[in-house]
Amino acid sequence: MSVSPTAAAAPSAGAADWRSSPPANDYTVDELMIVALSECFVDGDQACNGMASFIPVTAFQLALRTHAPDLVWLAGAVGLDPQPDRVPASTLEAPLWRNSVMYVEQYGDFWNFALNGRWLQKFCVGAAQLDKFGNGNNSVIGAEYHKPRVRLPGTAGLGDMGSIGKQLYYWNPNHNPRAIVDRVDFVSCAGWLGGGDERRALGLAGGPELVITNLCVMDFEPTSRHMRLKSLHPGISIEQVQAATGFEVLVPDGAIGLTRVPTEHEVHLIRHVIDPDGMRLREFGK
Amino acid sequence: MSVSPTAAAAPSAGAADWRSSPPANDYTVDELMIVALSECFVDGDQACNGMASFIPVTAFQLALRTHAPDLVWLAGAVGLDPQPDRVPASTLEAPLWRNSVMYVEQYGDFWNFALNGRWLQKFCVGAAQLDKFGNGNNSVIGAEYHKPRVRLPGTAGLGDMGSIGKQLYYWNPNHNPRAIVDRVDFVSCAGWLGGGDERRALGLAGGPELVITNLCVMDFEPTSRHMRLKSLHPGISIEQVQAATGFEVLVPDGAIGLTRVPTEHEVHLIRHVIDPDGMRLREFGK
Amino acid sequence: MAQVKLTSVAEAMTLVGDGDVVAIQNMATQAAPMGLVRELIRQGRRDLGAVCLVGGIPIDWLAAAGCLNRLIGAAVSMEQFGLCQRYRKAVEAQQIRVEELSETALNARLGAGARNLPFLPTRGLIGTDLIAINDNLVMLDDPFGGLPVVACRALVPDVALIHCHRADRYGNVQYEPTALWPDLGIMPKAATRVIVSAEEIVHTDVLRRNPDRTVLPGFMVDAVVEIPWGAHPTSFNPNYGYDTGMHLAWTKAARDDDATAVFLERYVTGPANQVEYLDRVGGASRMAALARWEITA
Amino acid sequence: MAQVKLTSVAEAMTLVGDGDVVAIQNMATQAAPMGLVRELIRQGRRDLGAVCLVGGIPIDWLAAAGCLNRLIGAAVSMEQFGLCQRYRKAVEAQQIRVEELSETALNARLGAGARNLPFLPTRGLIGTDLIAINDNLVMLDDPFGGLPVVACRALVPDVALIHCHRADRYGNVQYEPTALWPDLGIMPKAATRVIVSAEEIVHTDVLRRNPDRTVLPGFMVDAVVEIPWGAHPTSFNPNYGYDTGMHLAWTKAARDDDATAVFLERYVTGPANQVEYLDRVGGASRMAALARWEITA
Repeated sequence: MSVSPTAAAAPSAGAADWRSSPPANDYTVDELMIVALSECFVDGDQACNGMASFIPVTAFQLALRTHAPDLVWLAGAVGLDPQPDRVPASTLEAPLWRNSVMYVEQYGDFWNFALNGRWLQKFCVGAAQLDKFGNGNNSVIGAEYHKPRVRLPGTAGLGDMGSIGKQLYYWNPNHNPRAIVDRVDFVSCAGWLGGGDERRALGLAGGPELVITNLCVMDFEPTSRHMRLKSLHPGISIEQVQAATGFEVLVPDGAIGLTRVPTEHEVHLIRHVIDPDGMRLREFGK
Repeated sequence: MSVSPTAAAAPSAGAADWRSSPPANDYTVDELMIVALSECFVDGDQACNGMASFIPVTAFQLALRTHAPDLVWLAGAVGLDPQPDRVPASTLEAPLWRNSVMYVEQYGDFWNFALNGRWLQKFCVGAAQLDKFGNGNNSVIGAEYHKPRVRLPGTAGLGDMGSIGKQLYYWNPNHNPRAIVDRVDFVSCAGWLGGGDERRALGLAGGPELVITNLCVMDFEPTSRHMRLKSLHPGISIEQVQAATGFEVLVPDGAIGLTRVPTEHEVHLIRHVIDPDGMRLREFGK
Repeated sequence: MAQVKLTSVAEAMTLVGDGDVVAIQNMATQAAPMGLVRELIRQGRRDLGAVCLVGGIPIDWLAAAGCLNRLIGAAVSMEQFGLCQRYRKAVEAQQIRVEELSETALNARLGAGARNLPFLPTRGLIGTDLIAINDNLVMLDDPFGGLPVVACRALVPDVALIHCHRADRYGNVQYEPTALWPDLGIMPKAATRVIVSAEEIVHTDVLRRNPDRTVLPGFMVDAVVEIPWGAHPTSFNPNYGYDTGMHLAWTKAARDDDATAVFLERYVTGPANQVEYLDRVGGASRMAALARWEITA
Repeated sequence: MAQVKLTSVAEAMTLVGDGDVVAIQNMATQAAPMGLVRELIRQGRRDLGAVCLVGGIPIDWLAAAGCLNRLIGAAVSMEQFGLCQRYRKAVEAQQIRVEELSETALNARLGAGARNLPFLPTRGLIGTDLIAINDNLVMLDDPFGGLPVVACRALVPDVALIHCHRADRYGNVQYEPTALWPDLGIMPKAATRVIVSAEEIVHTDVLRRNPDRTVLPGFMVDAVVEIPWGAHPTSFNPNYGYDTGMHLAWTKAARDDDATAVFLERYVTGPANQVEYLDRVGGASRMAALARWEITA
């Protein structure tokens, strides 16, 4: 038997630092969003990312290096537990899969894992349109599907992930009323559908959990399944969120918390270890 | 480009010999059966074998070395176009797959090929019981399935191959009235079912073509789909066939032909090149 | 993904309970997880259901030891070594009930189980007598107006038992380039729990050299055990061939109740561990001969 | 199996007819059979239906050249290089009609086509608006009383276009150990005809050294063509990365009709063969840089 005694310790290197690190003074909103998303992933979760998913990819790697060393990351639904040099220019190309433990074949294997309710519990969704019940749209803008005003890329894996029991985490770096809308023009990712029990009545487990934007974090009120403010990013007001949203966001009674500020250690990891080329800023049009 | 100019010529080495070789004087019945089965396979066919299939495996290799150099052999449903040293002790173990061009994975790939009507046109069936309409039984002997008098190995791939449009070639080295029966106790391989149009009415293409035994070759009368004598092995009489069969075999009008005798070249290939260890004799209890 | 799954065979096999449905990798004389199966027998597990594509000697030993009361599979045979006689007798005595499926139907049942679908269809089996006697198969019209199919109900085994060439302590499983039988392709993905024995436990970095050879991710595996020669007396290509002498000794012993009991005590329940087992079946020199594929007559 | 399938790209692409449904291997910026696609455009094929999981630049070039009138797929995107603008405009102008499927639904349609089944089920898409608008999808009750499924009608493309690392003259196709996208796993098995381009044509004996790497048997392949750098400007792992400059040049040209026409003439219809194409896109020095994965910004 040739197991190295250091193998188990390796993934949690630096674990001591992250708990005691003070809040950063110079964090930016991309880092705040990444930290907020990272907190959603805990030891034992399995997570994968799709195309152009710089914020989720950075968040997975941050979680692996801090509170969730036993998170299982299936990079681009292809490379298991890879060791990329840094976040590359594509989140669905070979540089991300460096030193993978396994290559997962899509037709034969990936969907075996994904469709099985026990594996790949959480999925991060980037949708062109997202509505108050957490339904996503990457298909078409306009009233008639076959006469679209705007043809979007297409549902890809979202049309599956929304329906097969996953917990959905939406992220959007550009919170605006055309992106976060009252009703999507077309449902290409099933959220809470018409709200209330409608999703469960169809036998669908899972569903939208959180929405993380450049302004705030939102969840869904458990009875109506209506989008609800959970925390404001520092410096953002309820009014700013409301003005940027295409419907009236629910606001819980009492004080609204602030989204946790990244620590110095987290900022260091994101900027200098995980994504030194700043690929995450591409999501902000930079 | 690195294609050798000799590549295309290699499979047909010896092609000149087999056409001009005279009938052998000292052939045995195993060789006669192998030659008869070999003639069923022509260039462009794809064929595979299952367990304990020494006669089919030898027949495929004989066809490849004589009249059908472009036959595609998927050995044991695993190894494509292998180059075994000789017929090994198992027709479903690694020595058969020596120098394969491809390993076919069973769950993901083999049944993609087999279920698709365009590939793997012909399948050789060894069945414990075979009836007058070409139905096969490898499940149970006895009237009640769950209280069997004899538990046979099970349907394995026959339960598929009989139903998915293949042409079925039965072989049986021990023609006797308990093996070739009026009605099988249990249909685990679909033949012509109750005869006539019954198979086609279920939408099943393909079906039983030939039965090659140690006494004769039989086909199925095109209207009734009843088993019919096609040729007698040299030295065998109609009466001997009838006595060894559990129902009245149809006999066509006119003279019954003789099964073609192996040539000296064919006997040489079988005995000294393809199966020098005589593994084919295991099917005759030797 | 540092959750350690490496354990002892005795500990691993406590993941199997009496009455469980146990999917067992095997093809006639190939690739059975024999070290795991022997431990099942040693621990005296009862009323098991076995799932196999084509089961061989592991099914016969489990039947001989009285561990099985049902089987779901396409065939049971040791190919050149004939039918499994103890299994056959137990079925004929109605001690084991058989759900007999074609290969596509078994794949469909397991495939539906893996993918959390209620069923998958096949066009195999149509016209045979195997559909009417099986509550897990039903004819279903094509909603698009084509030919009907056989709907095969999802099967989720409680446990899958797999043998592999190498694994790491986290349960990532690798195979050498070789024929992959359906058991490996779908059984562990359908089962609720997965137990793996490996010829060798290696550092994860060894697996990273050939990520295309990893066939199961650690997150699907519940326990991994190091058992060298763990498929003996079945073959494990390319490492070693099947043991002809051992198969013949078994088929001879299986004819007689007393000889069967002696055989099982000597080779299955008697040896305290894999080292003792290997000593009793011929030790290092015999294993070396198997590695040269010399014992194949 | 000596039937020779090796031919020229011009001859191979005559296997595609006007109006055919053509399945094209591709994933955003990866592994598209670009040499074959450019020849389709050069030959002026019309009214094609494209099938892709996630189509990128080949779909945009086909749309720009007016070859497509329908698309069946899960997405069309060049990932970091954005949406395919010519495709998008053609859809918005109702020149291309889209059948949009989730990944499991596309796999189910192709899987049913490969296996000669009338349909395969999925539990994806339930609750979305994509079912009601698609005649090839229908809700179906589970005959065993469980949850309903989405039945996905079999899809049999007329032709599949595949690029691979190596092949022999008989059409046996090998891939290097790398990520395998679903297109390769199922598209060529579902299609009536299969055309393969290979980085290199080798002697069959080269394939026999690694039979586990052979992904398509020669009997499934109708034509094979040698096209080195045949996936350029998409990536072909591990041989070379995608060409960032070429993708950016295209996204810039695609904004304007005239610039699009100039681009297509220069890079697609103009070059008489692969050597001329490679010269125009930068020649040997640029290919060497792509082989080092240096152009990935």
